[in-house]
Amino acid sequence: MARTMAVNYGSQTMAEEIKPPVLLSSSAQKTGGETSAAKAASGKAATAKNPEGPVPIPWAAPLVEKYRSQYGSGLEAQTYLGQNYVTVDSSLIPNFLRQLRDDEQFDYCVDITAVHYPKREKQFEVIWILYSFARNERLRVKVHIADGASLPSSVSIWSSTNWLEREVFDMFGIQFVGHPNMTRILLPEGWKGHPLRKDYGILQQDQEWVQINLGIESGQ
Amino acid sequence: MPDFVTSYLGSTLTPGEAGNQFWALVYVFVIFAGVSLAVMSMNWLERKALAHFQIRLGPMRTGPHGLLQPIADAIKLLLKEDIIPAGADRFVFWVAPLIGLLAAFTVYTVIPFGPSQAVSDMNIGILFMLGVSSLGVLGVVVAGWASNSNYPLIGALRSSAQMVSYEVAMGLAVVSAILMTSLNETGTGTLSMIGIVRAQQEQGVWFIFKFFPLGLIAFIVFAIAMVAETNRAPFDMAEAESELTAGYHTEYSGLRWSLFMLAEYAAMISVSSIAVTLWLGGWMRPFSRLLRGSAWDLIFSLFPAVTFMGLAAVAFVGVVRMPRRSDFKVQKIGLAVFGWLLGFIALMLLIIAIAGRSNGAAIPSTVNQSIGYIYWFLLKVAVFMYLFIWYRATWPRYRFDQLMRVGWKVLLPISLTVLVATAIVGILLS
Amino acid sequence: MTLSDENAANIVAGTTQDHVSGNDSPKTYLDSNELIINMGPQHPATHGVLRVILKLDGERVLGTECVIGYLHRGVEKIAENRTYAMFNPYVDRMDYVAAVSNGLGYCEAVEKLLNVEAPARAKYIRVILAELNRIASHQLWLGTHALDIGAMTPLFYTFRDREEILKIFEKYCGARLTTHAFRIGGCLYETYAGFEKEVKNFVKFVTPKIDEYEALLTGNRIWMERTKNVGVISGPDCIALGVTGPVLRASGVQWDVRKAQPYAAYSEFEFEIPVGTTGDTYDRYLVRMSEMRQSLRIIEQAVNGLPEGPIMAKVPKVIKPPVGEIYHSIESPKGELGYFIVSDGTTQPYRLRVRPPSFVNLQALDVMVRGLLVADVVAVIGTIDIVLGEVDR
Amino acid sequence: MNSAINATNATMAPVATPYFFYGLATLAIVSAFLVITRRNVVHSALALIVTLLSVAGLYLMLYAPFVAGVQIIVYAGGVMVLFLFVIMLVNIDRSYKEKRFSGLWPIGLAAASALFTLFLFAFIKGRALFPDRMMLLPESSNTQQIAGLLYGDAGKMGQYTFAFEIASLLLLVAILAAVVMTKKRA
Repeated sequence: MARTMAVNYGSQTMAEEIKPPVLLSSSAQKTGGETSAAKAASGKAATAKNPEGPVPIPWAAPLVEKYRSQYGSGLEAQTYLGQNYVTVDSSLIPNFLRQLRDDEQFDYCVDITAVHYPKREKQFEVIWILYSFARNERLRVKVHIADGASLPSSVSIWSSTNWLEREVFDMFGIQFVGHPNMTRILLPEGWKGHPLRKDYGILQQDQEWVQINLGIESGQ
Repeated sequence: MPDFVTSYLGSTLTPGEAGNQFWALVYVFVIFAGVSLAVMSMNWLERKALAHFQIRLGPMRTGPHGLLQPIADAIKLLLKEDIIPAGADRFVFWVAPLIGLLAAFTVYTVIPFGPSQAVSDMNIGILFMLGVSSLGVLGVVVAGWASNSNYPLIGALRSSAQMVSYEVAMGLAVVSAILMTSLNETGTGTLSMIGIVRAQQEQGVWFIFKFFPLGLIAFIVFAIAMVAETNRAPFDMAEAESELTAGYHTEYSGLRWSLFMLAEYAAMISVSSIAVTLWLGGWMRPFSRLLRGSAWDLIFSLFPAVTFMGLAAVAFVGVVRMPRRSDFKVQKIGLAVFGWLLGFIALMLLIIAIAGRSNGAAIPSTVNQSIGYIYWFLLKVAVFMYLFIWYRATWPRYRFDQLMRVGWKVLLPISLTVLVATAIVGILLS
Repeated sequence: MTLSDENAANIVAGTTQDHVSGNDSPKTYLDSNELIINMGPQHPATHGVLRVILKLDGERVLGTECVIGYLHRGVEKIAENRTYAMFNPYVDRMDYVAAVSNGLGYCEAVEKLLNVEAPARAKYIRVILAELNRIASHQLWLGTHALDIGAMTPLFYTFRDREEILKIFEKYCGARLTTHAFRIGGCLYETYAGFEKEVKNFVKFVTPKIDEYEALLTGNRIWMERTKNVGVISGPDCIALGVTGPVLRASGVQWDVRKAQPYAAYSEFEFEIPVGTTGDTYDRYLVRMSEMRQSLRIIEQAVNGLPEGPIMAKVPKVIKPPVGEIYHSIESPKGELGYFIVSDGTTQPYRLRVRPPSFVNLQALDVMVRGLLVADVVAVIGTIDIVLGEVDR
Repeated sequence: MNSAINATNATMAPVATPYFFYGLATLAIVSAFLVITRRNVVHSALALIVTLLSVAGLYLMLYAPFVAGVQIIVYAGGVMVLFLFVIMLVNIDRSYKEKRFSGLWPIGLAAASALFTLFLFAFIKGRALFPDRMMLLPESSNTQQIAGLLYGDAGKMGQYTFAFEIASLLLLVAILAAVVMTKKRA
């Protein structure tokens, strides 16, 4: 742990312009240009138009109506493949979640996670996956926030979110304000960077670590 | 034959009593070697028995059916690197296993394997045993402290509290047995181990059946307390491996660790001996009152020979059942030799039993009798040793507070009640 | 040793003050009775590389802090660099004692994203294997849990019987532990000749064995003393902490994904959801024991009603789900195992999130062990039934 | 029983008695000295155990095996274990830092030498009181003698029955007090 601390990756990976996640394929090229079927397919996918599939449609439900009348444009409800989700403005966050728990019986926070879209203006999409025992219904709440922005913690609403928020912080670097112990959970304390960001360079890290700690060229 | 050899063979006193220093020394050596051997075979037996409880085979590779495993283990432990942790108190760390071992072995000076088969018949035998075996806890405590590590410390604290607590219930159960020795014409009891067995002989009943069920209850209390006293499952708090990795001997390795094991098993045998002496008639053969006469004596004196024959038969069955492959040849020969050895011992025992069948004072007769005493004593102890293994295979471990609760709130009141009841019944009946 | 480690105490206090013992005033750290013990990551009873820092008053637990991540392999990051089919074997490595369940959840999630459905026969095979896996997982749990509490023998009994399940797996797909039994769209392998018979035989074989485990433990006084009223957690607490699976059910909440939101072919079978009343370690033990019996019931029904037909749905060779996202969860032996997959229309998931039941359940450890003794910590870690491969991913 | 005792007395008495006595006495003194000089409390405790055990050995040599046994059980096995128990729970490092033999040591030395002088004086003056040879040993065993003193023989009240009972009552009170005190703290 202490050894990795010595390595400073932050400067180039954080500040650099977003690169596509081509870590695997680049390694494949290095080792002799061996292109797998997957690689070829991946390349094609970029040019070919997306396959047709279902698209999210607006979701109309009493719950949605109720909160839309309260929050107005800050709330957008959609359903995709029968799964409902609500995209809300980040300013609504603690209150809306609390209302969902208290008034709508979403008493079980299944998961919190995030997705990184480096090309968007608000890079991160944070998602709460909720479940209501009484309704036997799942609901996802989404929030878009910019890099460096923080969100209020929901530990006081669902205690299950304690470690989940820590994991989101660990993997994406999103701070949750009011969390009792906002530290890394899966990665060691001295780790640099947040691995699930799309701009996180695994290979660079590996090469650097090997050079600094083992004093040889990385075989990767 | 020199006089001092033959004089003892016909004597009815222990060498210590008779002031026979040569025989006292012989006994000390025999006991030391015998206990070490018993611990080694106990090691093998425990592994094998436990394995069969748990649908495994246990050691199978080192010698036929793993018979040489204890020897291999002993060699391994002797050759292992002896690690003393950096933060340890070196002197205390060094001395701790010795304290435990010393306590465990000193106890054997008063264990009566027969009316004259002991190092010494001490006036205060049982008191001495309890006292010296209570010193064993010092070794545990000091070992845990000297390791300078948290798990051993907790293990040591646990076991010291545990051993001190269970000594109380144990002592009271013992007192109720001692009380029973005073039920004679003179009204004086005895603390001597041999005297206690003699008292059972005179009263014609093992104390476990005396004042039924008082003797039985006292015995059960003792039997539970002795498991706790030796830190064995289900009371193996001190070395609860799933909680404290190995308890007080976590930091010990190699020879020192093996000394702890030696002390533990020696203590198991010695507390079993106390139980046998106090409640199960010591060296007396079963039904010594009911089935009397020289014919019965002869039949019972054949038991040791029969036992060894049985063991030899088991070994030969093992030889026959071994696969007929060339790579099993050595094992087969080894087991056969072992079987022949057992058979030879059986034969010798048979000869002695036949030769010594007359109840005279001749040496073969005395030897025959001595073998009978030792045999029955060891057989009873062996039952306890098997029970120790059985407990370990069957029961989960008590939690520490539950263990203390059982000791103080269950066993102690029971043993006190039994003690008072024994006294009352004894007065009423005398 | 005890007190002299003020440095260590302060270090732990610093990291744990708010988290471990929010209700203790800081000055109690200097109290003479406190002992900080580090359990793991190399400890026989932490089931892998879990490290628990215990703050003790004598032997009483004042607070705990779990340090995890020793087995972190970045599964979610790997997923972003693999195609959907290539990632399939990776999920087996999370909860490696219930690999079939992991694979089932993943395949179903991707199928949902692709909007295809596995054929009936494939679904039945999946149910049979997943339930066998549930039994295997519970057996492994039982053996190790009993071992933690000091009963050595059940471990060997359960491993003997688990072996039969692994043999069936091996015959079916060639692997025993990390099976990779299913493919997106159904199953790759048809059942082998005699599969039905072997599974039926297994059901017959294992039913008395479960009684055997119970004979060893259920009525055992020491077992009851060690487990009753130990690690009690109430139903509402479980829900608030997101605890699922047998732990939730033992607290009296009758909730099982198989019933609540049936997947695979579970809606076609008859089975009950065993629930407990007090939510203690003993109840969790009983719940898991009857869950094994219910699993046998399901297996029997599934084998008897195994339909004929194809085992693979029409899935394109190159799996390229449309843009969109899906959350799908199943009832793994440990609890609700969820997959949240975001597709950007390429062959690789844009983001794949695993909702690991062990990880979330482990959070309840602190609530459950406070005020108990060190020996109970071991029992409670065992009863939560965590697999570190899944906690750390 | 009595015959056995007599046999013991007859045969065991002359075996190397003075050597054992001097050996045990030296051991007791040296270890007692170690008790007060060792910096490490656990070492002191261990030395104290050695002292107690050698004193028990001396009792044995005086044909008082019961006293020796009780000495081992109560002091070496019971009290010292509790001592060690307590010592392990407190901070040992602190005892290293603290100054030992604080201010009072001249008084202590004076008291000790006064006691020693007293013993010496008593030994020289009272030489006539101590017979040169071994006292004639009583018929019954040491255990029975103690029982006689405490509880009396054959229906008679023992010499020390009252004192003994008072002492046990005091101990009971002490135990209760200890329980009450610890309860209050918790």
